[in-house]
Amino acid sequence: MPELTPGKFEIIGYKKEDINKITRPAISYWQDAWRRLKKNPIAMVSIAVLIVMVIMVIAGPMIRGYDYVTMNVAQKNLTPSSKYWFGTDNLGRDLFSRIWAGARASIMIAIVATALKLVFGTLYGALMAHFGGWADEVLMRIIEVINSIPSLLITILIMMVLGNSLFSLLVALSITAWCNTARQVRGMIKQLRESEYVYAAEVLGAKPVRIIFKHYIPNMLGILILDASTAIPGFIFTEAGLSFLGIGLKSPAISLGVLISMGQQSMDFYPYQLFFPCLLLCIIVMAFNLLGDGLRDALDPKLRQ
Amino acid sequence: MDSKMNENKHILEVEDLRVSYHTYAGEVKSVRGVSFYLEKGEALAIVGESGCGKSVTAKAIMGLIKGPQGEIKAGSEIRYNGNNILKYNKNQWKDYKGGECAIIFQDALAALNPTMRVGKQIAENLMVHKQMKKQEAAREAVEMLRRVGIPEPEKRVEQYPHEFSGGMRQRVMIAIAFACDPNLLICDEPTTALDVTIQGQILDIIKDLQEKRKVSVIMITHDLGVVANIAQRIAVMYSGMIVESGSAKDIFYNPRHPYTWALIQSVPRLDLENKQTLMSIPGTPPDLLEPPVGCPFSTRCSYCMPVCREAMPETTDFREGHQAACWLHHPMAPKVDMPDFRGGK
Amino acid sequence: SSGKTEVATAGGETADTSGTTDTSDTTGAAKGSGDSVQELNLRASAFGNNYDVQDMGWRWMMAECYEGLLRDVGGADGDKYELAGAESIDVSEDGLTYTFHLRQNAKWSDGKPVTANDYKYGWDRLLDPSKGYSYAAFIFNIVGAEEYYNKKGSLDDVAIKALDDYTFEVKLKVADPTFESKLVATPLYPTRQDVAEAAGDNWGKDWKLNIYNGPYVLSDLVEDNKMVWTKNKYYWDADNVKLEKVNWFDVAEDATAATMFDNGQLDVINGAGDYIKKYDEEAKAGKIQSLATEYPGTAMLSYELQNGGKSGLMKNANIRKAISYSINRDEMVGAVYGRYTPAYGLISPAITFNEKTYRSQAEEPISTEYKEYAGDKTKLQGLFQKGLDELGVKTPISDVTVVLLTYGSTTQNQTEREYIKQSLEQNLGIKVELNTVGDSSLFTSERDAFNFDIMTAAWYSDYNDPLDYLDIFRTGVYHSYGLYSNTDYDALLDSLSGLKDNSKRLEIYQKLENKLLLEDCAAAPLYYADNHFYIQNWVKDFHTSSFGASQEVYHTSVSGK
Amino acid sequence: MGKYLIRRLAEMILTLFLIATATFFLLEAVPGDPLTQRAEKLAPAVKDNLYKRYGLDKPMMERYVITMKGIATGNFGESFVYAGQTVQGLIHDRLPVSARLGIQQVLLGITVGLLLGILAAMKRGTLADYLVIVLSVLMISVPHLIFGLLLQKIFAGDLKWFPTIGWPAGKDLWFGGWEYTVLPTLTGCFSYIAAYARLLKTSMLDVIGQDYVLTAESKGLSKGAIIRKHILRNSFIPVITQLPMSIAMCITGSFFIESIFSIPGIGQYYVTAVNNQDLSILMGETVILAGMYIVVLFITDLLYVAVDPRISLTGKNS
Amino acid sequence: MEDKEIVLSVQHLKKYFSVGKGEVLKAVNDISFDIYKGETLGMVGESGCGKTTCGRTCIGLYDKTDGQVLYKGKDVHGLSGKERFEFKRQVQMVFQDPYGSLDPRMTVSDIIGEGIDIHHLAANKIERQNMIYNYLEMVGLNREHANRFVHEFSGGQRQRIGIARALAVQPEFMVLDEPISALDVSIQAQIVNLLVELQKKMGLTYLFVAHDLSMVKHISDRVAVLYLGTLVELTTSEQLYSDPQHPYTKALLSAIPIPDPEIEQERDMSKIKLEGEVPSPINTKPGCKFRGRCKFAMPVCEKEMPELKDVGNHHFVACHYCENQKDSLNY
Ligand SMILES: Nc1ncnc2c1ncn2[C@@H]1O[C@H](COP(=O)(O)OP(=O)(O)OP(=O)(O)O)[C@@H](O)[C@H]1O
Ligand SMILES: Nc1ncnc2c1ncn2[C@@H]1O[C@H](COP(=O)(O)OP(=O)(O)OP(=O)(O)O)[C@@H](O)[C@H]1O
Ligand SMILES: [Mg+2]
Ligand SMILES: [Mg+2]
Repeated sequence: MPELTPGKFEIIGYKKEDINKITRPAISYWQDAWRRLKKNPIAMVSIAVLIVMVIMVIAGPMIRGYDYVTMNVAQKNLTPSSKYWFGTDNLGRDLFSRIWAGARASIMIAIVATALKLVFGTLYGALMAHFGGWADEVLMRIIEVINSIPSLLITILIMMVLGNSLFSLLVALSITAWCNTARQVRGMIKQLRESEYVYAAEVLGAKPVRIIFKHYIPNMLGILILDASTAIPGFIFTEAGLSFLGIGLKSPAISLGVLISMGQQSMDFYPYQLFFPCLLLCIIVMAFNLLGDGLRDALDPKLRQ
Repeated sequence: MDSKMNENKHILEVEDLRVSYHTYAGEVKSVRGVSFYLEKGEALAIVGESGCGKSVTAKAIMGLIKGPQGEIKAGSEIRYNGNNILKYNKNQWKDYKGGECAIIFQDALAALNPTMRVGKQIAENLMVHKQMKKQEAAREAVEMLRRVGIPEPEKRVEQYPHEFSGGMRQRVMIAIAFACDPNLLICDEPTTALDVTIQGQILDIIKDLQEKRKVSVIMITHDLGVVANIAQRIAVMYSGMIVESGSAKDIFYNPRHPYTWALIQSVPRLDLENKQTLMSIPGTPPDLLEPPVGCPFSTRCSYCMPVCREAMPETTDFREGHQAACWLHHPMAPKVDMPDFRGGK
Repeated sequence: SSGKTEVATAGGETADTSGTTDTSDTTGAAKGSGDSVQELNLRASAFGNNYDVQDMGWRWMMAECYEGLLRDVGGADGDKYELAGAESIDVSEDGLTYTFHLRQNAKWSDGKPVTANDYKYGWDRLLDPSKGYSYAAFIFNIVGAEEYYNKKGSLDDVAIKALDDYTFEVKLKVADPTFESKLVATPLYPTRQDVAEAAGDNWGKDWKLNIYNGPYVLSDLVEDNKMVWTKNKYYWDADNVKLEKVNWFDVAEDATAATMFDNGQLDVINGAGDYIKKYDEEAKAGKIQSLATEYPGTAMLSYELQNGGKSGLMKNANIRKAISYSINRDEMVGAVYGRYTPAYGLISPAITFNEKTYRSQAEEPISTEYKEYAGDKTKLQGLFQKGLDELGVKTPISDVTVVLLTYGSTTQNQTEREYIKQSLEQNLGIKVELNTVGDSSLFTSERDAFNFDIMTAAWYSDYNDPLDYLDIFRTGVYHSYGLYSNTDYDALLDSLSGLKDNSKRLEIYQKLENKLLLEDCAAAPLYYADNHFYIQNWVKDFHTSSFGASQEVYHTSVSGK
Repeated sequence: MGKYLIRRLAEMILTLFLIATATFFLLEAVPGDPLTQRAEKLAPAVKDNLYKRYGLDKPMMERYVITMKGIATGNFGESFVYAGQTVQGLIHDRLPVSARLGIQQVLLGITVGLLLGILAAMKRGTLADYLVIVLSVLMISVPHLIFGLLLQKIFAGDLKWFPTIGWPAGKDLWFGGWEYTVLPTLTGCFSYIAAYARLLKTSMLDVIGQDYVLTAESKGLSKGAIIRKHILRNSFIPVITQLPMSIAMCITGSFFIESIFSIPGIGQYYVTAVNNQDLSILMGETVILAGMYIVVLFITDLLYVAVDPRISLTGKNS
Repeated sequence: MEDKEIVLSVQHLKKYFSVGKGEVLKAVNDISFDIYKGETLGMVGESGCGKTTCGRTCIGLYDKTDGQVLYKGKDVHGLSGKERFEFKRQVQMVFQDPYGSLDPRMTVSDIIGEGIDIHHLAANKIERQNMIYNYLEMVGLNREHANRFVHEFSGGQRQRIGIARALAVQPEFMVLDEPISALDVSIQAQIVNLLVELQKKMGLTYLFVAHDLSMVKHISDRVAVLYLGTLVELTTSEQLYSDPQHPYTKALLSAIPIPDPEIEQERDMSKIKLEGEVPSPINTKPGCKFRGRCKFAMPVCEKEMPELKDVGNHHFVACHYCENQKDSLNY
């Protein structure tokens, strides 16, 4: 309790400048989301893990000084040791280097496929939402058809048509995945189109292009980021699955999927050859998934203060 | 207020209620030391701006503040018939919620389970508190709907909330609330989302049931018209605190807090002249994340004094339970009267 | 049999032959205990889908459920032939007329006798031009056969005759010492005319339409799951067939098979990869029996000889040779497969010639020359450079890229191609581009589109004579791997026709093999196939043969399980 | 309602037609044809015969028309590769096997998944929640094949609790021989458990924040009653949305499960057929699977209506 | 009043929405009125009666179903590209929801600047900046607010940003779609005062939509009362409150609670209590829309939709009962 003096009891009223003052610091949507993300320890751990992963997939294959393709048959199937941290495979290649090289390919494939999916899905979804009516119906039907054909068939056939290459792998991976994005974008735009700020822009005379770039896209980014964060682990996982069917990457290129499927075939004898790539796959998938969960919370408008 | 003395008169006493929400942005001090009481059979209105903590207070009384985000600070007391409900055990809570005390929310559509038949939502309450059998409860539900004036209740119990209009939904909420003859009813802005014509109907039903069943009501609203219609006593809240409380007449005709003054004045009246400048409260309420040190209203108060910025004013008692927390009532303060214009200048 | 579990069987349509022991129809494991259960559990990694003997659809099944004139029986010194459907065989002096006296007590599984007509029908069918059996060439040497097949003659002129019910006679154009070895092959098995004709277009497709004349009857088959043989009670030698039932489980994963074998749910397992090491040790400890045999197959690298491949370089023998010698076969079989024998010749050690294994009589053509180059990068690169110079190609070696066509997705497939790629890259300093396709039909398309320089290939021979290996390189034979064509080679092959003198034949065989591998380097042999069977101790008399059933259970029995 | 059904049926048929068309042309685009392998060793004349027999000598558009006509009459033709096999036989022999496997997987997966989801949602932020998260990610990221082999090794190999391979048939086809189905079902259900646990958790957390849950609480209902009567049903909408995906997932996943446990279902056959470009079988299987998917989609719509009265089949819904 | 210039003339405007299965929702069903330059026309009615739809159709945001909207004599729905662009500058709108009407990903200066950019009203960046500051101050906000994001603002502040955005293109006519109904009482007055002040300063014309009759009366020169897509009464605000004609208007006025306990308690007895709920606007029956809740309903109300008629003194009412009463009074 401060000391009460008569001087403190003079009516001064409010100050005009003060009344509209905002005490909190200026903060943008993204800063706010980031701030909330930062408060989420699991998401932060995931980010840290992913950063380590990124560093490792770049540097990992070099750390031990072993080339991940050159074979050294004399050193085959060695158990983990101080020389070969994760052991060697059946051609005597350092598993530690190979795993990071595999993760590199896996992550890169996943990221590119995600980008493809996002770009195509967004365009497609935007077209559906924009044209509506008849065109929407037709485009929606196409999605339905693609969704009803088992994706495995599409994937294998695409790999057959385009040949077994990285490019066709990417196409095959993203071709069934974009539907979801397209649907989401369509729903989102349909919802945004009815939002008052878009009406406001229209009332101001804004052209469609402006509305798309100034309003639709920034407001969809959250959803797209979320979509990406769940799609990436999905792709890593799907690519791994394709490797089991022998339609993954072409050797000598390796991905985690290739490593796991090769490890599986010797799991009775050299379980570590399966264990390490599996572990890494789990960690990566888990990190992305948990980051996705964190992002969902951080980007959730309901939690905004 | 001596709680023992008022034991039989006061059905509810809230003392130094403090509630915080823990969010990513920090601790939101939603309610910051609220004290009031409610007499048996009385209707108390809590008025105040959006976000001042009215609903949180109501939820606290209803026992709906949940961790891990929500926290009722230690030292808070909510006494129902003299018992501190915050110390209730599971069974006591069960009897209290719905049986002794009921609540009606603002948005009836959101407050009704969209996937459960209306009749069942009412019957559910009856089955918990009156140990009724299913069929018995179902019959009673029809009666409840009839009582709140829903035509063809036999058919209506079989319908889902979305098949009801806004007014009818709110009536269903009232039916649920009254199903087990509570002694205390909390209405959290029950009519804000409704049209004036429907609002009248709802208020009438509440008043009617209140009188017939001698229920004590806490009516939360920011519509002074509704307050004038229904309340015997009023508590004015601002920024998580009660700044003034007293009988309806005290508050409307003899308000003592500058915020109450401003509130009453800013409501346009039908008897005013066209396009007059309305009295308004400038600025916006303080951020409950970082509430100001002194009087929370000081930033917008035309009677603000330096002391207001430094310390929280103490509560001054006027006659018959009329209280206000404002430095203007300090002996050292200059004498200020409530401006005599209403709703405009 | 209430309360018993019925497992993936199609029901009792074929129960007539198997009604007695078929009470417990359980796949998972032979739960039976005690000596009396004469039931064997074996693994198959896939079931065939062709039940037509003339098409040689599914040799390991047919060799046990059907019977031809002769039976191939494996042994320590290679395979021998036993009389089976034939009681005796008369060969005319000139070696042209073969008269088979058939066993009079041989019966089909419906109880009817096996007659000479059944053989005649089967052989005629094989030659029927409208059927287009690819193994028809087996008997082109019969008078009138090739003409009939090529629609230049009629069936009446074909010298295949049923003299009476139990005498079957054929006449050859020229004497052929390999003819007898072909008789064990299923295309020359009998076929019952009435049954085949009743089945019409579905003959060979629906196993339920078949009847059998072998020791066992195929009594149930569920694709991707299980096949059951039961003893054929009409079989002439049924007294010596001890097993009542043979279960074949379709087990895709080696790991699963190993689990089942370790559990006693499988009686025999064909070891692969690291399992060989594991089971060899167990066998040494006496816990199980082991049976390792050669198998008549040779894996090799083929070159695109038609156009010289994508690089155009495969036309040159020195380049081909450099490639061939860059691969350390010893290391490769060890690292990649953990089994097999390094191959420096074409003809597998499983092939017998003149009652002895061919390989014991003929040195492997490239074994000596290979040693000169082995591991010597300068020499190998010199050889390659020599080839480049001969072709007049100016590209430096390090800029040369060759395409290796492979298929398959198992670890073994992958390591194999990586091993080859790296061997070539390390030893020759060239670049190897992999053209990997997922399955064999795509492989065929890629091959026929000549989208390769080198490809992996293998030949598994159809009858027990070196000729079967050497014949595939004859000009115009579709099987010519890489489309090898050499008139001298063809002429040498032709000189074998009618040649009965075994020592001369041996000489020519050696010449052919040398020419092919040493002079022309038309292919680079990698390894000879083999089999590593591991057998539970309670299984007796389990055999293996190269041209009959690889898992020969004719006389097998179970005791002490 | 009748009108609605007719419209749905028409839509389904149209979709199936489009699917069949897409499949046909996709397969056409693949180099080679289903007979390449079989015809490889044949003489040209015989080869022609073979091609003629399967109608592969005709131009593409004609074959397309023939194929479509066949589908319309329910006749997909015989397999190109497995001569004599037909789609009808496939439906008869293999579909029930896969169906049982799929149904068991989905039921078990969804049940356990939902239980875990409820646990995670109710205990949000606790160890149990994190355990469920970790477990579900683990279940998703370890391939089926590895799970299957491990289960097989441990429970069939070492412990001998269950048979290693096999699947009930005959009278046990649908109800019986449970011991055979345990391991395959377990192998397959993991991914469902993971997917549904996560899904239900998210949607329950959504529902828990709703006002009507507060209303229920204010009625004095017990926690269990609130979950059962108010939260669950309202959380089911996203779960239902996932159902058709599960059917799609079922097919890919079952390939490995069927091959590990020697189960004669359609999954194995499907992959083989794709690799063989076995047009008729593929067409049949695809149309069947897509049909199933569409039917499940339809059932899903019915379920929506059953779960959420706000949604109506015929009218526009929110 | 005839001498006043008509800014916006709405003639028999209809706006139907199809809501699936061939059902139509007649949100605006044959409405006619004029708005004069410099005036404020208030529009009241219960939630869902078509106020927003009417406002949006008037400025061409929605296509009309039938009828005509003339802005300065030109058909709003038939403007050419250039005319339309200019129209969009002259006519602006302030939205009901201060939370939903501002793009959450934009800063205040971008929001206010959007109109300036679209219509190229600023020569350069500095001028644009100054204009934005200018408008911010005009609506009572500070310059410092320019770089903030909307979620940091309270409802009243947001609504002021919304007004500044509309003002930024220097419009002549503004549709205010319930600009205050989402706000607190204490803040409502701020906005209303601001709007009145701006109107005086800039000579704006308003169509002020609200459901709060007391506020509407306060700000409007004339008031139009809507019921279920139809206009039931239109007159000056004084007249409406002193002499309401339509039974619905009467009920509406009496239902407004007065913030004075004594008056309110007294009034409680005499209030006109409307029975029943507002019927659904989907597939409405012919005749007067209000008849179901009207105690004066007559047989004719079942059959004919009453037309909006002048009962004297530019007081328009659409009611058979009032018509008859006047008739009997006149004769
Ligand atoms: N679940 C919650 N999490 C975080 N903060 C909350 C939560 N509930 C309420 N608050 C905060 O507590 C303060 C008081 O909220 P409350 O709902 O009591 O306001 P109110 O007076 O009822 O307003 P209104 O008139 O808008 O209903 C607000 O600042 C609000 O943001
Ligand atoms: N885009 C639309 N599609 C279908 N129906 C609509 C649409 N917009 C409005 N409506 C319907 O038209 C009617 C009039 O709606 P409108 O928004 O104009 O009412 P309002 O008077 O502004 O109500 P409020 O006071 O709630 O804002 C309502 O029944 C509404 O449901
Ligand atoms: Mg509230
Ligand atoms: Mg509106």
